Amino acid sequence: MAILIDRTSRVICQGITGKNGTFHSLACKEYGTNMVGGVTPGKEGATVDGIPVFNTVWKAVQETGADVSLIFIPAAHAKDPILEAVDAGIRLIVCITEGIPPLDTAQALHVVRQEGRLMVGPNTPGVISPPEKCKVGIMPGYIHKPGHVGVISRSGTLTYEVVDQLTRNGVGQSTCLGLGGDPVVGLSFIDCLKMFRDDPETELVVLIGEIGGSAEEQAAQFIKAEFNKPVAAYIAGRLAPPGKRMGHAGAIIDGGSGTAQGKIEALTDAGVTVIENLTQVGSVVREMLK
Amino acid sequence: MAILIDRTSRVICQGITGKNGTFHSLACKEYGTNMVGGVTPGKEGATVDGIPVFNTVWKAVQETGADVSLIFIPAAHAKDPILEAVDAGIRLIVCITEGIPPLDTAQALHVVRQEGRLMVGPNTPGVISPPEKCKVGIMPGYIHKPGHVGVISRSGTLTYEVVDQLTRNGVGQSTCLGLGGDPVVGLSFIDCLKMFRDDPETELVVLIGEIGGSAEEQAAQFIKAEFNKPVAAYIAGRLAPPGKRMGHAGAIIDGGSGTAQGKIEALTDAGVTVIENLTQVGSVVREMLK
Amino acid sequence: MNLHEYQAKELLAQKKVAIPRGSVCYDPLEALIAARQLKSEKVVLKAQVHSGGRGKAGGVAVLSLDDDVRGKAAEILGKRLVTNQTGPQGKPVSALLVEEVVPIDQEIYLGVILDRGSGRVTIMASPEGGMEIETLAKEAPDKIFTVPVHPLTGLTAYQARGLAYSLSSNKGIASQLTHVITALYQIFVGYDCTLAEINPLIVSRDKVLALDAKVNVDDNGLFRHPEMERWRDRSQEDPVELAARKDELSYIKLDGNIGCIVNGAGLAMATLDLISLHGGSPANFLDVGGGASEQGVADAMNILLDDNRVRVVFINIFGGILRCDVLARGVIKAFRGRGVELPVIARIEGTNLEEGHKLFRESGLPIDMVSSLDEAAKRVVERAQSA
Amino acid sequence: MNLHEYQAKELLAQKKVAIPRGSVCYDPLEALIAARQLKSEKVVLKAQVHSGGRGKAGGVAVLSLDDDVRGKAAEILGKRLVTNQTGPQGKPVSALLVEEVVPIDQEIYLGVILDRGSGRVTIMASPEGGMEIETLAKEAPDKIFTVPVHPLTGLTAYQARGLAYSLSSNKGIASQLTHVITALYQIFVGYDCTLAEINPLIVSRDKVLALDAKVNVDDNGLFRHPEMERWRDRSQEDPVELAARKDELSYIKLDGNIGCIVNGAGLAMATLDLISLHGGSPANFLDVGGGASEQGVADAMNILLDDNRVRVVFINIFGGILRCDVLARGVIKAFRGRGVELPVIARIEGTNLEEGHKLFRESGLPIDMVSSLDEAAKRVVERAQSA
Repeated sequence: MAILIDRTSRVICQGITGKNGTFHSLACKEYGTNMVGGVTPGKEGATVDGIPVFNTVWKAVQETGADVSLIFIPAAHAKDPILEAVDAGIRLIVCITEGIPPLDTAQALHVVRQEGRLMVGPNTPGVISPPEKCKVGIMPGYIHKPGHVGVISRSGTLTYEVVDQLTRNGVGQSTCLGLGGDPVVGLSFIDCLKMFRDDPETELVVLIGEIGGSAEEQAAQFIKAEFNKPVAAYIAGRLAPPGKRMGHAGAIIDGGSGTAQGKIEALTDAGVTVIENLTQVGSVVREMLK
Repeated sequence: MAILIDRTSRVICQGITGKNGTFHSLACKEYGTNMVGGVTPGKEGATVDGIPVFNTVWKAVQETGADVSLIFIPAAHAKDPILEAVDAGIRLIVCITEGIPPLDTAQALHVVRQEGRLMVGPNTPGVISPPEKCKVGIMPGYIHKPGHVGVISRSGTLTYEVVDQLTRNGVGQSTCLGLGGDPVVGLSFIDCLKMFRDDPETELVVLIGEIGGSAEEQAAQFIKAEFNKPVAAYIAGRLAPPGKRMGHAGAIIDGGSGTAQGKIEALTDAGVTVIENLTQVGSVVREMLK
Repeated sequence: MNLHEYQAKELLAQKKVAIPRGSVCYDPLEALIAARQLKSEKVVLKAQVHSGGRGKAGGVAVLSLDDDVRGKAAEILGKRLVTNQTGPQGKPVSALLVEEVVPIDQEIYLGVILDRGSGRVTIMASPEGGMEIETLAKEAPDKIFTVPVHPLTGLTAYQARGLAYSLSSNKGIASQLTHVITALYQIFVGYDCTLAEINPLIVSRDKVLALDAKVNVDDNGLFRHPEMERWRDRSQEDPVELAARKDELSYIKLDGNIGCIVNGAGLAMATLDLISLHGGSPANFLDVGGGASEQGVADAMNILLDDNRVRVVFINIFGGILRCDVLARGVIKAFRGRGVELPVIARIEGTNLEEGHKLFRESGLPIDMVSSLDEAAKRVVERAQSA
Repeated sequence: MNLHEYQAKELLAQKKVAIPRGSVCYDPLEALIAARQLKSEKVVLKAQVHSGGRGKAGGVAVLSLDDDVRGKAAEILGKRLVTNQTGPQGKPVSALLVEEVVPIDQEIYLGVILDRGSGRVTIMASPEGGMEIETLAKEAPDKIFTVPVHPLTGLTAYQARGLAYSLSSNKGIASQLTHVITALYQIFVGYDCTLAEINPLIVSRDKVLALDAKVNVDDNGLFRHPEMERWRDRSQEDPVELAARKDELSYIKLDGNIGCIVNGAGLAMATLDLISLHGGSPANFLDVGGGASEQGVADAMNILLDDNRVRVVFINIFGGILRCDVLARGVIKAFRGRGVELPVIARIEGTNLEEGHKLFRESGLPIDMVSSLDEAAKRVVERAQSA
């Protein structure tokens, strides 16, 4: 078991014939993901290493029964394919694209939520469930190990770093996902915590936050009130100066709010084990599981 | 009992300080309607014959607990007050305004439905429930009589004509309403038939249709399959030439569809008593009730 | 308000939809010059009238340059075109569209309407166009694709693209079709249309062109598009209907001899039906509206007094806001101003009924007051037949 | 990208929002002439810098015409303005806005942001403006009104009107406020802003004017507004940060002496934290991105080599798409091109690790490979302290 995706997930890639789309579709397939199709308008009939390509998501869903879509469309045009996926009945959208104007994301996300679908990202490394051998994203698969720790992050490589530590410490993962580094993203910490709470295979959750916004503070409130599994957390950006975007569009301290210190305090107050030294996340979690 | 409105309805009028707004608000009040307020931006604090005026619907609802709104706003600006009423929590909107561009109506109506509210009209005479002494519209109240016949129409004066006949034949009404003469309107025949079906005080329904669209044909299908009370119908426009708008924006025969003959056949086929001579509606219904 | 083909095509061209080369001509010599300038092997002359079915009615001619272009143009321009949609009186040909003839590889139907039931703008298309959508709906309903547009989101790129690929699997063609679909939708929404249609939309080698187009603008939306007024072709409309609209009356000419004045569109339609049921034939539909003024009633009455087909006038008013005394004053005003004698049967209900009756009685005009609607209708028919 | 006050006001003026009369000046004489032309009893000189808190920092001066306008203008124009937001190095004053001083009857706060939690553009307003929204939120939270805007419908007239009446019960004022609210929203949405703010928006007798305004444009939306580039004021940005952005690197200058190269923003932030945890002080944040090229890495390395504060370079890469050999080649390329000797501690994980190590070893450069991240961070801090 895992959250969001599993071995029954039928995954398509929107933008499959682009450089990144092809590379990562094949990497997902190699990891074990059931890549059933791809979409590039005008390329229907072609295949990408055996994966059939369709003109529209609607056709792809009709022909393959896909329920998950991995999106690699340039930022300037990324709103439309999200809407297309929703309209075609896709249940879970994983939008890798970075740099989508936030107003576009907000509009697309409104429709996603209105129709009762899920979106991870944008600007996310994606989702991976090692026990299910299913990866819908760009993370290196080999650092993961099947197990019982859920990982939720707002970051990419920082998540790999943490996962790598977990694996080196013998701690496997149930599902790992990046929520996305943008100010407005689909699934939130709370959404994922709810799923992990209901997932019997997940024993502990690692939450990787960063400066900007108040998603971590809200997660802390939720954990305090409604979450019954142990949580470890790491928050990046204690040294970030105010008013500067730290790489991620969403990582900015605005008018004194969104600081790492505030998040750390809120999480600590909620009973979360906040780890100050990044390099100790793996070992601390190993101890917590004992 | 009645449908849509009753003596507990708390009604406001948007556009109450305009000529028609004032005239009809007072006429409704005189009939017995609980007119609790009105809205005209910039006139908060004023009263119209004792009815308090507010700047916004939100304020009016907050102060008066209104749940029904009667709209008299010129067509060019009528979309916004409908959205405002929805946002403020109004349950039933009765939009009298004629001449709203249909694309505006369609947008407003989408929001009305999305939020689970009801709209009668636009381009409607409104709703009246004689047993409840409640009138939200512009129909002359004195021709009505409390009773057990529901009247649904796409017209205004034609409805008065029919109601007047019913009353002269000793047949009272539970609720009478005009759906509106525009191509796109809120409540449909079917919506109202469902309510009349569930209203124990309504024994028979009079349906007054006209050329254009297929609302009557759809009503016929519904009646045949799911309606268990007697229905009498009159369809106007047998003489209408194709391609001409017969006064109502919605009354037009397009490409051979929407003819009176087609509607009459569909209703007759559904077991509805279709009355050919308008002047006999009252007497036929009186006989049907025996 | 309806547009001519050439006007609809101008809107399309503004949106960069390809149309055949051509120009609008108003006299035969102009048409000949236009045809020669096209340097096309064949040209087509198309009568510009507000009606479909022009081809069968002789309003369209395909000619080679050896043919007598000028003569044919003169013939069409001189016609009143009688199609299956115009009625027997036909419509004058306002202008001639002279266009190159292009080879056709595929004919597509593309139309945009506002669907009443769903309240959504809906795009309809078929890869087998060229005939009317009603015919298509009967003959090949499975070949009609419909795309309902979300009222708030508007047409999305994927919807236009998806529809395009269902019309053609060729990427280059589908890409042009996507553009045409988007453009037609934008015209529909941008001008508050009741219909925007390209039929046929053709594929000609590697190009997509709008061969014929029809755009009707909703009168209720016209206030947002005052620039459209320059395109109104009064020659295509009945002058009495036009004048009535100016007076805010809703008037439609019919074929009979009983003049009708009614308040409310539904009651007005029902009044026509009632006349017909009793064997009579109405000369018109005329709705004075719910709250007509004395002048409005007088204007309406004058329209009937001007109509020399009218043998008797039927006034059927169920007064709500319209007071009976106001009605009576309007009718009397119109009569007094003309000195005409035309029998009137008046059936009046509503506010200030007594005063209305009194005014009529004292006027000395030939106005017959009947309180029963059925009786009134019967008497109107009798009077019309005996007149 | 941030705009200056005068630029934000120009956008407002384009939307017919009233602003005080005034003009932008670039030298003291120009300021004097501008002040005299205003024919206002008092004028205000406002330093144009990308920072709030200008008043307290001496960037704003109210003068009467008897005062030495030219001297004061020279003083401000010559400054580097140090506010509570600029850091100790301050910002150069790009220009001076010379404006009339208008009487103030009410100060209103009005701001538009995109709320992260709800994903909705949200308008915030308070009838008691003049201070920052954060201060308002603390001191009078019940006086802040927020209006979330539906993502598809956009701001509706009734929302703008409703907010306006909650700021003023005067019809004339509320009607102007409705317009200003709508205009500010349109600017926010029309230019993909992260913030559009008028503070204070003042009521001056019967008029509403934008006294100060702030507009920040989202870098991710800039491609839709190429016309905004003309307004970019490079003097307000760090030249190294600007150059880095051109190379598609994300660089932010910090105060320390340890140069950092990391891939991924989160890991880059975490690396700074780790350095600090071990007592060190980073000279910068630098994210080369997930899929940097050899040249991208070389560009990043060059930025650090150019920075004479840097004592040691810390490379922390968790390679996913970025291959270790590509990284090594980029670093070596930068060193070779310069002939500089600067100690490097490299902690590298990921694809082609062995080849990367080999390239480093064979390069003969002072590159210390450490496989433990914690160990690497400690060593970096030691080297920086001993250097």
